[in-house]
Amino acid sequence: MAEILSLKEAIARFVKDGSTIAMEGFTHLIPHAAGHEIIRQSRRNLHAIRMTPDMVYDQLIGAGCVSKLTFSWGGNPGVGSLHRFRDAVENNWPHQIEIEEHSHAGMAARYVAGASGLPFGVLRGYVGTDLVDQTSSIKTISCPFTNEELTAVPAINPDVSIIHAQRADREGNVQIWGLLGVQRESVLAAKASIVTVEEIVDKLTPVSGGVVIPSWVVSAVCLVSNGAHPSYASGYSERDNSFYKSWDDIAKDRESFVEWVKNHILGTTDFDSFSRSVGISALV
Amino acid sequence: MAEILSLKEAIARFVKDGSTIAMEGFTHLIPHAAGHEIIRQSRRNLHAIRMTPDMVYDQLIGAGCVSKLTFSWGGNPGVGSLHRFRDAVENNWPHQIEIEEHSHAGMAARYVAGASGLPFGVLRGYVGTDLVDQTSSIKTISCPFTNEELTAVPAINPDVSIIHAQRADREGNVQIWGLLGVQRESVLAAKASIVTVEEIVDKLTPVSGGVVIPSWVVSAVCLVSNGAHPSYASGYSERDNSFYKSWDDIAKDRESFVEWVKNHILGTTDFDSFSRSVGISALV
Amino acid sequence: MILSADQSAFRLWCKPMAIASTSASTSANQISTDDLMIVNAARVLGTLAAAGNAACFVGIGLPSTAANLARHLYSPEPVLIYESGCIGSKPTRLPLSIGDGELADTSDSVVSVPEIFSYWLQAGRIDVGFLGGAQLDKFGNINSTVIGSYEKPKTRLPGAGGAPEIAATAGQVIVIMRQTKRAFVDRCDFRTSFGFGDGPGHRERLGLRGGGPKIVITDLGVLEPDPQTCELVQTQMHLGVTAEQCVENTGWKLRIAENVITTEAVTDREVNALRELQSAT
Amino acid sequence: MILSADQSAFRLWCKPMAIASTSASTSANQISTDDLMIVNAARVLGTLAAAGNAACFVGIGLPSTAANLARHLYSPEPVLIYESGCIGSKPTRLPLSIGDGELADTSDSVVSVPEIFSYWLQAGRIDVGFLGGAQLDKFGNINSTVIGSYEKPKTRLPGAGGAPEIAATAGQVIVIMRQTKRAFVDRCDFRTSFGFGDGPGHRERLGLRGGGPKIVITDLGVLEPDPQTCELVQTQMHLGVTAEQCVENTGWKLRIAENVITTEAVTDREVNALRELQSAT
Repeated sequence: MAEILSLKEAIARFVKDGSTIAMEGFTHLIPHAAGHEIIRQSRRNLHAIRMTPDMVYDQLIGAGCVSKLTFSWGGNPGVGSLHRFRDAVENNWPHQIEIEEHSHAGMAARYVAGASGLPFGVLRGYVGTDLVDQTSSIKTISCPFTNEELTAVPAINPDVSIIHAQRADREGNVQIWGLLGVQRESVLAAKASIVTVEEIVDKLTPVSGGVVIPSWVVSAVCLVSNGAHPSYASGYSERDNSFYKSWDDIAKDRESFVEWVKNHILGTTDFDSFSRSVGISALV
Repeated sequence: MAEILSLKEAIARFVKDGSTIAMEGFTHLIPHAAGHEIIRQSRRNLHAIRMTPDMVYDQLIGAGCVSKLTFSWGGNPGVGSLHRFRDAVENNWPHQIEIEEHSHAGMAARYVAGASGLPFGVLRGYVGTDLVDQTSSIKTISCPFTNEELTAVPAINPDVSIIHAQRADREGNVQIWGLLGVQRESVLAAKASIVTVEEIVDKLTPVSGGVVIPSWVVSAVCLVSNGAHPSYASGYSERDNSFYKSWDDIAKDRESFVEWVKNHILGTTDFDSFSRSVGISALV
Repeated sequence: MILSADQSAFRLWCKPMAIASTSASTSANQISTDDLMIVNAARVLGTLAAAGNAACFVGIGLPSTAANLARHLYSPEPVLIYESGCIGSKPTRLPLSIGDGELADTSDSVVSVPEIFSYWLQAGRIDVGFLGGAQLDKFGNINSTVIGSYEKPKTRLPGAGGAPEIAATAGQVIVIMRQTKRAFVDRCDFRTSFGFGDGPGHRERLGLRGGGPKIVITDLGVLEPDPQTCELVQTQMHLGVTAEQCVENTGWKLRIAENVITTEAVTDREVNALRELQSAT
Repeated sequence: MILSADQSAFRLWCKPMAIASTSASTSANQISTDDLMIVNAARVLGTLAAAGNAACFVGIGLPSTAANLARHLYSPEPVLIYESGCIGSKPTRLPLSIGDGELADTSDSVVSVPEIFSYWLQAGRIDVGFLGGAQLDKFGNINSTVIGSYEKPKTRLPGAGGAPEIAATAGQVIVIMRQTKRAFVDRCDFRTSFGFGDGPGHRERLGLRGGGPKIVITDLGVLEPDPQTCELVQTQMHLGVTAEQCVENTGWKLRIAENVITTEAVTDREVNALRELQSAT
């Protein structure tokens, strides 16, 4: 059964130096607040997994929390480059990071295998691309019925997966709707999981397109209103596109990035205090 | 795009002698009306696939439409034996049928592979059971990363899949809710598909737990109110448990079965006429 | 070596549920053997739920009734999972089929059949699986496929359904079957669901992840596998049942546990909850 | 052999859309090159939709704008599919991100990301995929991973995303990119998405199921693969663009098709629909 914890307590308990973590959310429901808390607690040597390491992982990488990144697309969507990610890969700043690179289809198959208790997933993928030569976790496999050659990728089973969702009840059952991405799979594939939510309610009423992740497959539920910002939570907030644009300027330069992290993350105590510090309202 | 057709027309056009067909529905939404129409049109030598060949396939088998059955559980749920199925397997009546036997987990993996455009699915299954020796479509496969041995099963890609759903719009988009079983996978795995529906509406309004199967992956939509009877359609009808019980008596005996098919299926023109003939109201 | 009292998992499990025999009513003692099996199964589930391990994969019939009875009797409740895709069902009446609308309407989550088998059962999230069948052998293997040969069966049974993967993967398997010479056989005609196979170490050699059959609940009592030999041994008998009766109704040379116990009498609370559930249906 | 006019798929496709040049307004001729690319892409989609083949896997940016413009201009409409899980999206404004709430809210169906890639893309249900990148080579291969070496890149780009499997599987791929010497290269530094590989027969040898890049829409015109050599050839130039300009802005020895055509002028209807869409955003 999930425990209802503060985000500080949940990160302290489940994310350790050297942990393999996955933080998912596909444009929608990105767990930014949780990312900040990991930086605040100065975790190091994380193997960070995420299909789209956008702003949330740019912050973790730039802050020096990450020693290995597994991903399939690293950019600031609709804006441009991910400067901290690029600086790490191109110039080893703040230190060298190892990368394990896949396609979206491959990452999705890896999470599904992880959630299904299988050691690998099968797909038609990567054929003819140069990714095959750079990534040891892509192999061929033959169909035992047709002898056709397909691609195998290993399951992802993070130590802890972290997602943001709309709400939970007091028993820790999590309700999530809108674009679901690969979040449910990332939670089901993980050894432990943390879910930040907009709201904790007495009773979850059905929502069209909504699914419930039962409490007994979740480790911790943390109330963090607007905790996906500048991403959004359908039914609660809108995407803060201008924040994504402004990130480009903040992250472009090492000094301005370091200053920003110092002032707004290390210098704040939690997400509310972060929000006041950067001047966003708790609810958009 | 799906065409809106009469069930008679849809079966005539898509189900041929020798076709491989799948009719799915897991207790809920079983396409009984479509099964009757196949008997009415005297299709022969069908390879009939279904996880739970309950009453609907008992009728097809007894009526001599089926030369091969692929399945995982053949009984009358909550009642007992499937007498026509047993008579075919035990006594070759009305003729011999070939069987290809799996477990539910294996059949589900086969449909998923079929829907995904993969030639096979992988699961932890069948290990240590005698099914492995009787069914050539169960093989072992090694994980290319861990060398662990797992089980592979070939994809199912029927010539035509037939399901029943709650409703469709006039463009043939199908909306289905409640227990979804393996229906969506069976449609997506098939070369052609027929969906009978309770109702055709101008606009599909969202329903909690509902999904839409878009028109462009469906071949034909047929309006057949109560067409799952004695199974049910959540929101439209209740399961007719007494009909399932009475089937035991009808099917137990060859003569009473033949008589029943003659009177109520071959002797009727469509599902409405069948319903009047057996004395069930169009809507429960 | 015969299973000793201390080795009986069931006895350990049932400790928290132990009740003074004085609280047993006469009416409770007159319940049917089906109901007795249901109450016993519910007790096991209650104990498992108390230990935090009762994500329970349920089939229709006695298992479903037992699981729902446990939900009404014990807190924390077991989590009911049906292969039709229902997770965390809380039906107010007993479902009549595995796809009863009541199950879907009262579930935390309804998922597809492929997902139930991949993300939930195969992934190892199921603590308890209930199984039954036409034949059970001394190593807990179950036959629900054919009596006689596969090619020319004397009786064609329904087949595997979800059973092989439940038997392989669930944390533990509870078998519920009537104990008769015909059903409790030395070796199954067909191995549909793997118990302990040919004996000690066989599950491990095959790499099966679940714990296998831990308890067999019958109309005569309870059997449990001897930890050394994996052979099913009678460890409990219902009130009035004799060891001779158990041996007579078992197709292999059944051993009776050294300190075989008598089933705790059914309590008023249990029988009333069961009657309430049955009358609501 | 240079691609002849008859071999130009684009010209055949565009026939139903051909309009008398007199209907072109002056304002339409003053639209930006981005808008010109969008209108050309929308025309292709309109023709494909008319032929019943326009389940279209769309990325954000020009492709999304083009696909939405085609939805407003043509009937039947293309079906828009976004990798975030939206099937049959009908946004009233242009989405700002691939996970824009507007896309989910206006979709026929929203599915998980694993499902989009398995049941929809991999299964071969996508007729048209749109791709872009940092480099395109003469055989239609695309690089969106690194400039320079992989180990020590000069520029680290975002990476693959959904592109490799779109390139492999979609019925046909439409590339939208600005035509420059730096971007249109003889050989990509990194092959992220497979076009025709090293030339004729390479896709077939690898068993790729999709048709590969059929058309490249640029700010200067349109390139199409020569059916014999698979090499991209300039088959269309926008009004005022010269062959020399195309050659100069291409990093390989570009060939101009024998009967290279001039892009049909943008119509008032097209430009108005585009402006409306853009102003609603």
